[in-house]
Amino acid sequence: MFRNHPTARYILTRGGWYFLTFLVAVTINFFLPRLGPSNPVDIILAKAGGVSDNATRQKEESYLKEFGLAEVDKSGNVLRDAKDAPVRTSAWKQFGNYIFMSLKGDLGTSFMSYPKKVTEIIKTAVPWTIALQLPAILLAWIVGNVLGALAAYRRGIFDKVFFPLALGANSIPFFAFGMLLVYLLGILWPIFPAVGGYDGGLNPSFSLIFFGSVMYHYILPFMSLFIIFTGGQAIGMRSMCIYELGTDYVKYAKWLGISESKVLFYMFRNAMLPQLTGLALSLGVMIGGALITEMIFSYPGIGMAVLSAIQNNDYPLIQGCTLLITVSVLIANFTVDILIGFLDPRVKAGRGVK
Amino acid sequence: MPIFEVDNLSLHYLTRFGDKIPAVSGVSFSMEKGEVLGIAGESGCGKSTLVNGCMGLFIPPLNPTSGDVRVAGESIMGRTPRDIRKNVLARKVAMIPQGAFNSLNPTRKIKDLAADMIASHEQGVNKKEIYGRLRERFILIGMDADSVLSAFPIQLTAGTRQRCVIGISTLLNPQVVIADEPTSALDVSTQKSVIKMIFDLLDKGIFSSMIFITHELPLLRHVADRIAVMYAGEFAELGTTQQVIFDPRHPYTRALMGAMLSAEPGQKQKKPTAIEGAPPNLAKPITGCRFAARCPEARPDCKTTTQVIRIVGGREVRCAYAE
Amino acid sequence: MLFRNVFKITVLCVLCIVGLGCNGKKQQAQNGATDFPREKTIYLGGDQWGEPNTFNPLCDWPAWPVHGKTDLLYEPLMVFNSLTGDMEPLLAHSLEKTPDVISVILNSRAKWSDGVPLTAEDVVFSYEIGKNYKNAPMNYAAVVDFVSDVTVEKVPDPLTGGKTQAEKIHFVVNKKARNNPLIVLDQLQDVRILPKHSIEPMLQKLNNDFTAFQKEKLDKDPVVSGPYNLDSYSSEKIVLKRRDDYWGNVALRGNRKPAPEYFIHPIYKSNDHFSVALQQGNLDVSMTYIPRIWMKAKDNVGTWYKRAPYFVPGCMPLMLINFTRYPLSDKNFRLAMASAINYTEIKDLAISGYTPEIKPGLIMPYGIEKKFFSDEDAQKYGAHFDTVAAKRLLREAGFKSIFDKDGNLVQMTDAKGKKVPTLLITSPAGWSDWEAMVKIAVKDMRAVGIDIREGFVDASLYWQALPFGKFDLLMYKPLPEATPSKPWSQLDHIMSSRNWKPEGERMNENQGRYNNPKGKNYNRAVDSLLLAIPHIMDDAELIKAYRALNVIFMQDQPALPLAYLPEQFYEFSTKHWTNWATEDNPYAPPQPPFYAAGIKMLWELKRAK
Amino acid sequence: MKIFLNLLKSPSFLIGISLFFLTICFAVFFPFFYHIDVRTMGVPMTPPCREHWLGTNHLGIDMISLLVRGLRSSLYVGFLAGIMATIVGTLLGVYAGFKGGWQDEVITLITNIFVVIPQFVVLVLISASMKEGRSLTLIAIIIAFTSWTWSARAVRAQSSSLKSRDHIALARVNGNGTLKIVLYQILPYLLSYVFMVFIIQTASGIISESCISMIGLGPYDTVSLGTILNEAMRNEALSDGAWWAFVPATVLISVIVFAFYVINTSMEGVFNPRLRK
Repeated sequence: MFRNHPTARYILTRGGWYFLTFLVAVTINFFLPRLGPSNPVDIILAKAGGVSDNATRQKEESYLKEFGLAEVDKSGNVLRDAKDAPVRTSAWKQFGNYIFMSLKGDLGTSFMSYPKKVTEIIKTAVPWTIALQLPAILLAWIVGNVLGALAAYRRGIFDKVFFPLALGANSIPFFAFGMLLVYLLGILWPIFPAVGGYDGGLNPSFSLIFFGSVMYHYILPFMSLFIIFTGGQAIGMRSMCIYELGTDYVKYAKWLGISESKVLFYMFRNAMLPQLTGLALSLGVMIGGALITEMIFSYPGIGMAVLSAIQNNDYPLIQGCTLLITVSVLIANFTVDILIGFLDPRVKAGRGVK
Repeated sequence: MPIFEVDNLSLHYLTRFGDKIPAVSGVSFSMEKGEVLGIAGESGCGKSTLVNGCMGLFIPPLNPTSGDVRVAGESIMGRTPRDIRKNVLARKVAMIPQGAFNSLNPTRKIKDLAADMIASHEQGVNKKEIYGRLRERFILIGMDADSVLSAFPIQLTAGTRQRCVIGISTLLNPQVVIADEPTSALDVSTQKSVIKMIFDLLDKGIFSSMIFITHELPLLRHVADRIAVMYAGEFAELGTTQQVIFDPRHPYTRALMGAMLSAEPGQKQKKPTAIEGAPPNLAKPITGCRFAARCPEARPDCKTTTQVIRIVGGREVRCAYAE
Repeated sequence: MLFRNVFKITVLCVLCIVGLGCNGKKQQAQNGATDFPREKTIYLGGDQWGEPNTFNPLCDWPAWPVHGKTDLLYEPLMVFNSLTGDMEPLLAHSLEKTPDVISVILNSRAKWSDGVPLTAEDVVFSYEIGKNYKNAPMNYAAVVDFVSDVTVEKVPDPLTGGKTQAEKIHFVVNKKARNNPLIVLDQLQDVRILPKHSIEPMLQKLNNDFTAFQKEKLDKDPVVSGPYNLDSYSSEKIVLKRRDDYWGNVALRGNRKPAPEYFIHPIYKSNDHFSVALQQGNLDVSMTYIPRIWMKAKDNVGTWYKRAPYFVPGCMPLMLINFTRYPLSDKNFRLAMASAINYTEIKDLAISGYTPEIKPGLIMPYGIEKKFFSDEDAQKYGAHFDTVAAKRLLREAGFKSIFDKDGNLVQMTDAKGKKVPTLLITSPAGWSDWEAMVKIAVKDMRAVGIDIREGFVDASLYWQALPFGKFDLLMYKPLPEATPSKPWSQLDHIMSSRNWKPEGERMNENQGRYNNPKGKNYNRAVDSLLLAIPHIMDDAELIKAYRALNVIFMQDQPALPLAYLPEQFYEFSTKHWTNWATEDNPYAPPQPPFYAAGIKMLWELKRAK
Repeated sequence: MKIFLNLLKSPSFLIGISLFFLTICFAVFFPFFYHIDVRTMGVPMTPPCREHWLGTNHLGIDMISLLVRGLRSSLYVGFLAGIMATIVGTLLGVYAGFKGGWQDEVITLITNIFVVIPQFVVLVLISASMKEGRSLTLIAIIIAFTSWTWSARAVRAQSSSLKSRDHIALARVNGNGTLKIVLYQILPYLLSYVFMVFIIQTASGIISESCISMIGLGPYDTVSLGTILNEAMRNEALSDGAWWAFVPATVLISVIVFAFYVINTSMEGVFNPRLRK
């Protein structure tokens, strides 16, 4: 099939492959949180506290039903076993429902902020996270690559100074760097706000003032991510380029007396391609780090949603967020794959084969 | 007046730890118009280094120690890298590297690579006329220009790639072309056609003389007018093809001939089995004959007395006892 | 050259971001225009974590300010003053209590935000939600067990000197169920009165499916009776706006409005963000535990007392002990634990010395409980920090401890020479002060040879361990709020074996399974006292009863009280608002300015110069 | 052998290795002349002074003592994770790369899948589900589980390129068994490479540990650099300006990781001649 449309076939095969990965991810996503011993309803009830016992029993049943954690008979009452404990729904059955619902775009109801829908929570959180991370990652990627390439090509003093710096930046954990920034620029010498995504006295709106305030609060978190990402990217690019510089085609280009800038460009372009893949792959790690940064700066976004959800075994929310992250990373990888396919003639040619 | 002269050229590498490793020492030869000089020797004997030296291309850590290189009488030594790049490379001395598989930028179309090359030697040439020139040259050298030029290397066969390399390298009609194992990594039939092509170009006068480098002495039999046998950075023997192939005087050349005849083709990377031991480590200072350690006919004093070039039977030999 | 340009552009972008940021700062500095002018806004923190989920008072844990401990939107009949111990009027006044009936008179001027008068109908409706619907939130559902009937009669209104009629409401104590008038008093401030005329129709529209109704968020200007109403909310903050037509301004507050027009609760991610905000003046009141408060004095952050202990004791964090597990069932062992712990260190290190020394027993020698506390009992029966005594007790009980050469406990064996299993202390996540208490307690107990360790800190584990008694020891804070029923409710919560169940079955109180009724050494006195106290009206009798109970507690040590903590932390910043209630100016109790008698403060606050 | 001498000649390698040993010495030898005690509590958040060179934390526990303990456990986690990830990765990678065929297909598929699934997600999910008894070792295992794929990919690429080399072809012709070839022909060539992979894995292991500790999923009932940071964060070291509670830990983590990276790059420089200047 598609024998005469190599491109289409390429895209299809990649797509299929990513779908497989997606399924695996979803499965992990569902079962891992359930390895733990915990039962959310008990937690909810314990937190609700209270002095009336039959009220507690009523609640237990209604929540078990609500979250589909217990078997229900025809008349809609929770089944109870000999010891009068409710009969729990099997994990597989829950998994089935979960898949079915998520395909319908319903990620369920959060246990902890019942009756709020997970999708609701994520919807409000995601824009912040994207606004924080996308620029940081992309800009850092470009800046890092260019600097790395220069370091590799120029060598000499620039390299000697720049490379250790990049390496150093790369060795500081995201959040630790964030903490330092908060302490130095937010508290010790408070020129930037230490917490929050915008001024407390504002409501989100499209006013200039709000935008300004957002930007003002944006600097520290952005920098804390940007600088470290840049370091990491630069290092990768540097060694990539050094490798490219050693290749035959660069030698030949030099023998041909092709101008330096041209050779530099060759090297840069070819080193860029693996870097692109590298970016897509390391996205998962980056996002992870960035989420913790959100926590440090008390910055709105899914970072905190995930973390508090974990604290409270809020399965639906955990899964919602992790699923979101996974999917976005998968999509990123997929796009990069396709992109590479068009940018790199080697892959393009390889397409027809296998 | 010789078109290309190398005068007692010595080169060394500067290691990152600051010590010099002599790679080529005291090499001299000169070439007339239309002449083909073959240089043979096992891998690591300094051929490739010599090549860079001949082009005045000193990329660190390679540095000139002494000597001079002249193209049509004018020296190319001691020039700025930029000058070398613009006026020597590909114009006076061009290079046809080995392993055509990788020497073309995989993400650049043939024509673009060539265009880049021309553009970086000549000011104010527009793409259109460049492509024009390319087409006619490629047709001239007998290639299906249109399909090849607008292809990526990966889409071409090894043979075609090597032809492209040759085509590009000779675009600016250089005086001297250095072909470093131009046919390695090619199957026998392709080898023949590629060699043929190179000589066509020579006959067409697109370039006027050629240095042909290989480690297969026998291969030179058909291509070279004169042959230099290189060992451990020195010329061991330099004479006409007749002399070197059929009547070698230097023990190394003899051994090499023996080895090559016994060695089956295809096993290129293999060292001459007939010769015991390995070439000396150039990083350490060497006294006496560099081949002495492996020489079947070594005399006691070979290890101590440094060998100089002698004229024996009408060719240069670096051996005190050759006659 | 292509990528050079790209590079330039990128660098520009980065610079832009920084530039814009600083510019944004300037803008705000120049035209300090905000949606909520700082001088009209009070910022309060620490009572709402995570995402605001719903503002439906009939949900189990709606967001601030609708959840159980706020009187800004929906108001209770009366509020408790933790300082004086009185019930103060809010929607109702003139409280009368007998062991059988509690009655109040409804304030005839009370109105809903939509102008409809707030009548006894609403009260009856609110009190009978538990009876009429399944799965009502606890404070409504619990009514059933304590109030058998709510009756209304018209009486002359004392406020108008009898010129007009007012509705007197009688809450008949439910003799068949818990038969406990004290809790009925609590419910006067626990049960927020809801607008029948707006909620009942909604319920009917959903044909009385209560669970469906609980999905309604009620966040679009709900019908309320309180001084504020919901303005807007997001995952970063909740904003309330003052209701200038609040009935209480005239009826209760001498025709004044609350000082702040806006009431904002920012939602930060962790404790320290609140204290940063507080010390930077972005927050006016915080309900969070802020260690080393004295370091913040310079940033004009204040507390009830100017100097140590800074706060008024209000509740008692303690360790529940699981009586169904050996060796915790051994009395001497428990007493040894009690006297092994260095309470002073806990006070000074874990809670920054925020309350006075703790005294033995479950009754605090402070506030309303003071009169029930007897120092001589405490001296006589109470366990104090005394390692020698602790070691002796252990020895007498036949426990032996083996230490390694550098004094670390290896293990402990009992009288039969069997190894005593290592005990674990379960504690909830995210409360650094509690974790510190546990650390110290563990250190001390190990020092006297008790093999005990901190359990893994995790909220979900904690909340499951608690009701089912799946723990050795467990950090717990019984009923922190100041209520009329204290200290009875506290004692009852720890000691009552009213519905004692074995480990693994749910218990809502006495989760340590103390005093098993079917056990051989069941102490009948405990339960009978607990049953009697709510009905004793004579103070002398009451004191006797309480002392007796407290003595039993000290002798049996069913739990290990570790320290006193404030009822609710209440730190304020005088940067933007002044005249907070403090020791020197105690016009309101040390309660947050949105809860119970603390709400008075809103009318007294002054803008800082 | 000579190559290792070159290593010793390369300055960056020396810097890296000395930094590394410096930290090690801090963990191992510092206790000999500084009284390490993570039990006694004193005045909370004391600034650095004579008896507490780096002050105390929120419980008045000596910071240096905590740092020494923390460094030890962090290194332990890092190395354990690194070793496990490298061994598993290398074995699978070499096997797949050399054996080829369907085994290769399968292993590659698995690794690719796990490389694409965000590491952070798996990390969080696992550590969140492992409630009780979350020891240092368990943390290390979790980290290894999420990171072995990287080494597997890298090694596979290398070994499959080696496969075509003559001497291995020769060994094959001589009819040596796969295992024998892998052990005697392939691994030696990969050794330097594998070692570099190991270094990187260890470094990232240390960082991962601090990350999960930071979000409160770290090891329990023990001190690690990550937990120190977490505690500092949760006990308001920042707002109190108690820099000593978190800066030293940050520095320590960064220094170790930096050291590892430097060592790695210098080795690259020596083992991979192309990178040589």
